[in-house]
Amino acid sequence: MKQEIILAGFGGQGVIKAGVLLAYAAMKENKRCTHFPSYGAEMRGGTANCSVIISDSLISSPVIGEADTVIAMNEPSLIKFEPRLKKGGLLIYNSSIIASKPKRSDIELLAVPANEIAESVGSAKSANMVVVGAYIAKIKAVSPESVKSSIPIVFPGKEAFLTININAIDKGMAVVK
Amino acid sequence: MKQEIILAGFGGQGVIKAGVLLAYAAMKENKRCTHFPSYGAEMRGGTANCSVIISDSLISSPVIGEADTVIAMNEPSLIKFEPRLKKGGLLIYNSSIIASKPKRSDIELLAVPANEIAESVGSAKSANMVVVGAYIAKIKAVSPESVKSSIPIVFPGKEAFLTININAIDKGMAVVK
Amino acid sequence: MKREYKRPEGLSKTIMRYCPGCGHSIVHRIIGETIDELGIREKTIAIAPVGCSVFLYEYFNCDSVQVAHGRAPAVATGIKRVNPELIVFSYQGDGDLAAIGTAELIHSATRGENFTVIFINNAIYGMTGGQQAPTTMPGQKTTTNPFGRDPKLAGYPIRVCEMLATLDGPVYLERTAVNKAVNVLKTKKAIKKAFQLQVEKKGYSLIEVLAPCPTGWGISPLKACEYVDKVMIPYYPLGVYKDLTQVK
Amino acid sequence: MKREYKRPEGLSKTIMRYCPGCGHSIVHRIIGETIDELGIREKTIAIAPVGCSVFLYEYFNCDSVQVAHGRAPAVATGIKRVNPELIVFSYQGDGDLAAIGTAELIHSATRGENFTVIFINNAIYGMTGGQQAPTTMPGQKTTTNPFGRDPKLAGYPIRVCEMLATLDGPVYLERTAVNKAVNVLKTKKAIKKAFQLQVEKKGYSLIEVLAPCPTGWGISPLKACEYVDKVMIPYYPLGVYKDLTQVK
Amino acid sequence: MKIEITIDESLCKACAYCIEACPKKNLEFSSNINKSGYHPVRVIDKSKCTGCGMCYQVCPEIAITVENES
Amino acid sequence: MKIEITIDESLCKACAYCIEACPKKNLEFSSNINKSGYHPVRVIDKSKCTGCGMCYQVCPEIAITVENES
Amino acid sequence: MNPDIIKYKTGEKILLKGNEAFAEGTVRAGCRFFSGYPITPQNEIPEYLSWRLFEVGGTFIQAESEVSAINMIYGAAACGARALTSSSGPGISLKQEGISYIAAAELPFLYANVMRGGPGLGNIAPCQSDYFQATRGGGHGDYRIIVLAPDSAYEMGNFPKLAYDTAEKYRNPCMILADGLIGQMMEPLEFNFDFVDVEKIPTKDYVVGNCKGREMRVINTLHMSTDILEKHNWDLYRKYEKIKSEFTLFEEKYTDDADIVIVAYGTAARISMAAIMKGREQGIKIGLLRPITLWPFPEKIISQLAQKTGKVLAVEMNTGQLVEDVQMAVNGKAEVYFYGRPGGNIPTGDEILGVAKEALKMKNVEPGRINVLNKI
Amino acid sequence: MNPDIIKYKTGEKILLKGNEAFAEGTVRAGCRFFSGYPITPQNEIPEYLSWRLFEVGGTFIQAESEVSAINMIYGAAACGARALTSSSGPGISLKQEGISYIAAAELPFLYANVMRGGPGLGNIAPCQSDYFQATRGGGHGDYRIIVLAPDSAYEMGNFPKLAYDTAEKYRNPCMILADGLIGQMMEPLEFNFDFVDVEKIPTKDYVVGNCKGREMRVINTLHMSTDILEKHNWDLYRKYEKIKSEFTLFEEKYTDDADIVIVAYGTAARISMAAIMKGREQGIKIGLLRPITLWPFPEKIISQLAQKTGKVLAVEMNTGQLVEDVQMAVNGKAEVYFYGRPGGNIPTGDEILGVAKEALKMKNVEPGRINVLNKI
Ligand SMILES: Cc1ncc(C[n+]2csc(CCOP(=O)(O)OP(=O)(O)O)c2C)c(N)n1
Ligand SMILES: Cc1ncc(C[n+]2csc(CCOP(=O)(O)OP(=O)(O)O)c2C)c(N)n1
Ligand code: SF4
Ligand code: SF4
Ligand code: SF4
Ligand code: SF4
Ligand code: SF4
Ligand code: SF4
Ligand SMILES: [Mg+2]
Ligand SMILES: [Mg+2]
Repeated sequence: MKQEIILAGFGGQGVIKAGVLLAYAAMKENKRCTHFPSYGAEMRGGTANCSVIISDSLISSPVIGEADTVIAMNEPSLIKFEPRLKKGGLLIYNSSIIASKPKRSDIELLAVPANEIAESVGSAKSANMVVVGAYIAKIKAVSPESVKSSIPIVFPGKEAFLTININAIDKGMAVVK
Repeated sequence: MKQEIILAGFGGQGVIKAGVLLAYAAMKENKRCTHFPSYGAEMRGGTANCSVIISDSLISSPVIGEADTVIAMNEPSLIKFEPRLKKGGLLIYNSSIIASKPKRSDIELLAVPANEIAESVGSAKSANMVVVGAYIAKIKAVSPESVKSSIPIVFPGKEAFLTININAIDKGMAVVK
Repeated sequence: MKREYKRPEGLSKTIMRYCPGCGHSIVHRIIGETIDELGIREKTIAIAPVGCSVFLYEYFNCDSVQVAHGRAPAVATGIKRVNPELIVFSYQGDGDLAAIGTAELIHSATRGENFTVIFINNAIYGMTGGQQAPTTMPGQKTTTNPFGRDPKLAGYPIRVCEMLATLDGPVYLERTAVNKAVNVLKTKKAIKKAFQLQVEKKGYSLIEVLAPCPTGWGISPLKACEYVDKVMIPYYPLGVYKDLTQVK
Repeated sequence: MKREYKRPEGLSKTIMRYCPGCGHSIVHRIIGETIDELGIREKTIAIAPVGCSVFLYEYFNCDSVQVAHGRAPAVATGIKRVNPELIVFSYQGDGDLAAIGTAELIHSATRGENFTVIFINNAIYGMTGGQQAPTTMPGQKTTTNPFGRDPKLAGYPIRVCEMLATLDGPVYLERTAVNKAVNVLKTKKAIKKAFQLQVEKKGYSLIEVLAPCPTGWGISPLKACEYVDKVMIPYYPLGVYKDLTQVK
Repeated sequence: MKIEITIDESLCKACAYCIEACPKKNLEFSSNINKSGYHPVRVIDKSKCTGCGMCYQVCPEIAITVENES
Repeated sequence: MKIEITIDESLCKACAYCIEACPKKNLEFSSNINKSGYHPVRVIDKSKCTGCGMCYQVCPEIAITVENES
Repeated sequence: MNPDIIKYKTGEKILLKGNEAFAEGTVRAGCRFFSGYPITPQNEIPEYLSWRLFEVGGTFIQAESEVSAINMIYGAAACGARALTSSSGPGISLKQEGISYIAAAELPFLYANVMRGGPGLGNIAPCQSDYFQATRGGGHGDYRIIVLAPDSAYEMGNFPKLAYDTAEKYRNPCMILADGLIGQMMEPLEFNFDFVDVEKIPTKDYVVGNCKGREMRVINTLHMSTDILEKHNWDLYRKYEKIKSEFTLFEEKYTDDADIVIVAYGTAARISMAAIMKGREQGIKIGLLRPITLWPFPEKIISQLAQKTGKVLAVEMNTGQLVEDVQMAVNGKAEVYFYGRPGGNIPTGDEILGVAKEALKMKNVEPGRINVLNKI
Repeated sequence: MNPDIIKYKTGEKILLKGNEAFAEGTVRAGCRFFSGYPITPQNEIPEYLSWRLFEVGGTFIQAESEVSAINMIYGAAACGARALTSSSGPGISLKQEGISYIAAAELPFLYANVMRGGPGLGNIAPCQSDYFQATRGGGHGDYRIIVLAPDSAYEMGNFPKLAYDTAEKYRNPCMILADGLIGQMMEPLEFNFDFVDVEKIPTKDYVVGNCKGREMRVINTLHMSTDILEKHNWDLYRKYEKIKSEFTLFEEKYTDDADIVIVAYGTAARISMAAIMKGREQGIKIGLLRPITLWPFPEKIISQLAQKTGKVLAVEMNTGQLVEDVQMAVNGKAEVYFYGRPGGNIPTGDEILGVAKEALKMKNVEPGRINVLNKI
């Protein structure tokens, strides 16, 4: 198994941390993993993205050429990373914010109203967890248990949000079912 | 003709300027010449020296291996540069200040009481001109006229000392006769 | 009488990439208005520092030079000496101006170079992610003061205007803030005066602007403005620190 | 009672290579005496700057570190933080301290590092042959001010003590001179106090000493002392600029 | 007297400075979300606006334009 | 009371500071030239010396030693 | 030693950024003094150390500039501390004078350059364009720095021990040359060495401090006498030759049967490995020689491999720097190819594989001269 | 142009120090802006310019540091002035960040490094140990500086015109790499070019200033987009290749019948000439290849001469830097020897002749590898 995932969105949407969570879960399962973030120069309003690779065997390059999965949290990210998907790859996108439709027909689409779901569980900030939930439900690169048990480590001190985040993951998973 | 001269003394004794004067006079006579100074780190009390080469043909290296002439204005300079003279070379030394005698027997010696002569013409500062005089009288690398007419250019603004310096040169030349 | 409050010509149409509530944007607008009002756009050179305002060359509608971190006053000196008719302003953050650029700050001031320094004191390194600035407040948490700035270990904040006021070079030094409307208006007055002095070849001036950095401080924009009032202004009193002129 | 005036143990036997009448030598002797009187020789580290005093590691009878031009306070910081029990003094000329080393000066002061800075203000770059220093007087001729320093082009001299007094870091700042016996005695008192404060872990102090440089100024030693009196002291008033202690 | 206030919703980053600054308490967040994901500010009642320009003065984004002919 | 003043001629660089500083005007240049080429300072009259140490204080070369037992 | 300060057990798997792994690794290796100045993409190093050094009783100073930071290091190293600074391109440039001084004074210390795009302000993306500066001494004078080039979070975490030990052995500065990717990337790693008890690091006989009962000591780089400075220069030269003969590290992969050898370090080496793996699937025999020390450069092995394969391909994230060392090692005995991606763009494995194939096809190439394979 | 400001007639013989000749030469070539900071052995440059620039209506600034000086240059060059700074080792190191910026912004300017002994504070005697720094870019990022190495007061005086013209032609910094001897030595010289009327230097289309009636201009080195920065890097690369092909200068002497060729620049070249003259008297055929541009390095001619003679001897006042460029040029086709004198000691002609004789005698030497002839 090898999954190469690009997560992208506004700075502040938590895509980098979502990627760390996936990598952490993978490590817990004794899988190999790499996580590589990339920021714009801007603190806010710019875009941020990260590349996460989860694999059963040694990962030489942490750089993703063609991605297995793209998770786009806003419109600029969709525009930028849709072309980077490999044929038949999975595109998860945040339909709460993204108005336009993805263009390619050779990929699998999964629209997740992440902001709305997140607000429904108590915090707009957990939109990133919603898409993580959708992703692991769809691809099963890591188990929900590994992800959930990694949350306290990846988001230390944010125990208050723990339940919200777990609920967000569950709701995200539910989108797929 | 090629003359390689090392002039050395305390900082402040004017050895560097004396060297420049010789070089300037040489240029006036359309000879080739180089002048290379060397200072210690100290402003005063340290030693300074310069290497002057005067030649009828192209000078490749301005650095003197074995000198034709050494002019030593104080004791440390004598000690340091006496060994640098070539066999049969000329050692001019300031006998006003240097108590010890030069050691080598394969060189020509010329003791010049430069400070005393300089004081006798009106300024202890012209001791450097005294030895220049002695040198040109002895070696004739450049003519007294070239040297004297170069003084106003090498010591600009010091017209007051012009006569003193010229007298010092004459007295220095007289030592040799 | 018609009053119009709208984007000045001194600014380009480019949307500024600062965070919500960032003080930089407000000061940019003020400078843009000043450029318009003094009619100097065509001869103005903006010096972009390294810091969140590094992209200001995209925002100002005039020639500009983007320079190394802290060296804006040196570059401004080079420009102004070669071409004294130009209007040059250096725009610098607290890290840029009061840390790495300390020597350039002080020496351009003591030389009394005829340019204008706009100094954005936001008590933090915004661009690099919120590390301690030389003006970070005692007790303030930053990414390199995880327990809050301890003056015993990390030193005391520097008061730039007070320090420069000991020099004979500057003609005009003032500290203002942009944390509320009344202070914004005072900042405008100060910046305009500083530029005016340069136009009149009167010499060096520096305007220190206390500015909110909600992102770097990890609080909301409104809370950040309050922080300026409650914490910063008491340590950095607003006012004129030097004024050798009679210009109104 | 027996009083002995003789070469202190804090100094080595090496003959100092300064010019006749150089102020550096006098201050060296004072520091040497201070080291003796406080009994700190074995734990003292001298920081040699680049400048005429670059060889001070040969003159002081203690461990020392010769450092890059202007960086003595940074090096002192490194030493003192690693080993707070040592007594560290940085000894710097005006070029070293107030030109190239401006940032290190100000930031070590505002950090309130617990070391002592001896600042020799001789209004010139002695070592490199008499160029303008940041403290060169208006009108003073130097090898890079052949027509005398023109403040309009070359700026105004910097008053270091006044500038540092605006910071919260230092505990003790004083300006003295060594141009005559009475001032020499005051300098001794100030330097001893500064070291004493360090021993007591009270923090940062700087003593600025106005010192003659007959060679750099191109005048005789006695005339140089007069120059200090007539020209320098009026611009750089002697006295205490900051004192947060009660130490006598 | 003609007073004209316009807010460019696409520029607003919802800092709330203008809301705080308006002496007439005449500004509020709208329920829309703009392209950058913010709820932009809107004028509650255009006729109440005095054209004082305080909102303009504090707006970091120059999202507000006020024309005041008097 | 015992006062002992010694001047190390080889160290003196003839700056004249001590001459200027001596309240008794008890110091002068000697006619000797030392190794460095200077006329070093000498005490005019040892018995007139009060042992005040002013000459020591100003001497850059630490050429002067004064012992004052009183 | 207070056991609380040992954060991770030796061998325990953790997930950290390269920069964090490096910071933790230095503390673990005995670093107790850091001074530095923020710059992307290495900020995690000072940020991590700002609390971590506090925990272990060390000193963290955010200096007013890189110039000041390197000189604080000079002071700390003069006292024998395991001192550290880190930066990226522009900051490392500012440190060159200080580095030259410390190298001249023969004080050991460690610094990291997490490279970004240049020249000038450039950008903050991963790049390898400071190779010349690192290996040729960007500062003035005849001196050399030992340069280690990690290719993973694992090596970022574990090189500090090796670096300090080697630096102290030779009394020479040692540098970690990483890039934005190696610094920013997270991957699981473990520490392969036990937490060093700083109390047990032997004190050095050159450090300044308490001079009781011994001659006074001077740390100095000024040698006015040309004879003394010349001797010092040759002493340094001999030391460097010794380091060359004793401390040249590299990793060889799939070179046995290779028809071409890629020479690459850090990120470029990792990505080259992806190319090699894919190439192998296609039956194309590419080998990798990864220099781990960039200075000393593993010239002997490269010379051997070059003669064996006849073709060497240098892959770098710049416009050609290490390739000069490759050229010197090859000494006219094999074809030398170069492929570079500067400016923060990272090549993909496919891209490198394509280039290697192209090099394999090329004929009638003058041995020893550099053939640039970028389309420019 | 006020005729009073022309100090010396073209062709008139004058006696000046190398540093003074250089200073006068820059003014003559149109320099009207100097900022620098004192350091031995180049102080005559600022000292001369402090009054000379005043005479010609230019600007002289003694900056507070070398860092500030180089950034003032950035500003002056951004306005299109012929700007100048000068320093020696430690100061040049401090300028590396600024130089990287100016090279990135592609602004022409001129600077001189009058080399002294290093590393660290070293000493103030003539030395050549900053060759790597000069030719490999001591600063961060992929950039190159055009480096001219004068060997006489004549060249110190006359290179500035060439340097400014070339710098402006390619929009690239240009450097004069001299040493304490070349800077301090006096010898007669004359200027071979007429005093440049600065009013007549064409204005450049990139300078900032009056933006009336045109698009606003930006001088900038920040390129956040990796694609844009990569393009910029390759643009620079292409420019450097162009300079290489168009502007490589050298002097060849007695190479026609030589059995060995000495490669040396500056002072080392002059002294090598003394060795060669003496050698010729003794019937020993030594030739000299003096690189005048150190970057671009005259590799083609050295490659040719190497193949012809079979023996190349690099002579430097350091422990071996230029010899690496020689090695690359030779590419394994000839024996490579090195003789160095670091620390401010200047070899004598006899010394070099002795070394050359030794090299001539040596047999069974591996071609292309460096053989150090110093006894160490
Ligand atoms: C020589 C150098 N050192 C460090 C940096 C990294 N750097 C970029 S901006 C910055 C600090 C910015 O803080 P400030 O000047 O306060 O501006 P702000 O972002 O807060 O407006 C730093 C340290 C750099 N670009 N160059
Ligand atoms: C980086 C660097 N720049 C310049 C120099 C040259 N330099 C040596 S000492 C000195 C100035 C000395 O003046 P000051 O600090 O006033 O000391 P003084 O000699 O007057 O006591 C300078 C510029 C240097 N060694 N290093
Ligand atoms: S980080 Fe702070 S200074 Fe930078 S743009 Fe954001 S709010 Fe403004
Ligand atoms: S030049 Fe001045 S400071 Fe230096 S030793 Fe001489 S008198 Fe003293
Ligand atoms: S112009 Fe004045 S009254 Fe009108 S909205 Fe703005 S702040 Fe309120
Ligand atoms: S001040 Fe401007 S950006 Fe802030 S909320 Fe109001 S309109 Fe929006
Ligand atoms: S001790 Fe006093 S009285 Fe005696 S010589 Fe010295 S200054 Fe004069
Ligand atoms: S003070 Fe000292 S050096 Fe000066 S004249 Fe007197 S004894 Fe000599
Ligand atoms: Mg800031
Ligand atoms: Mg001084």
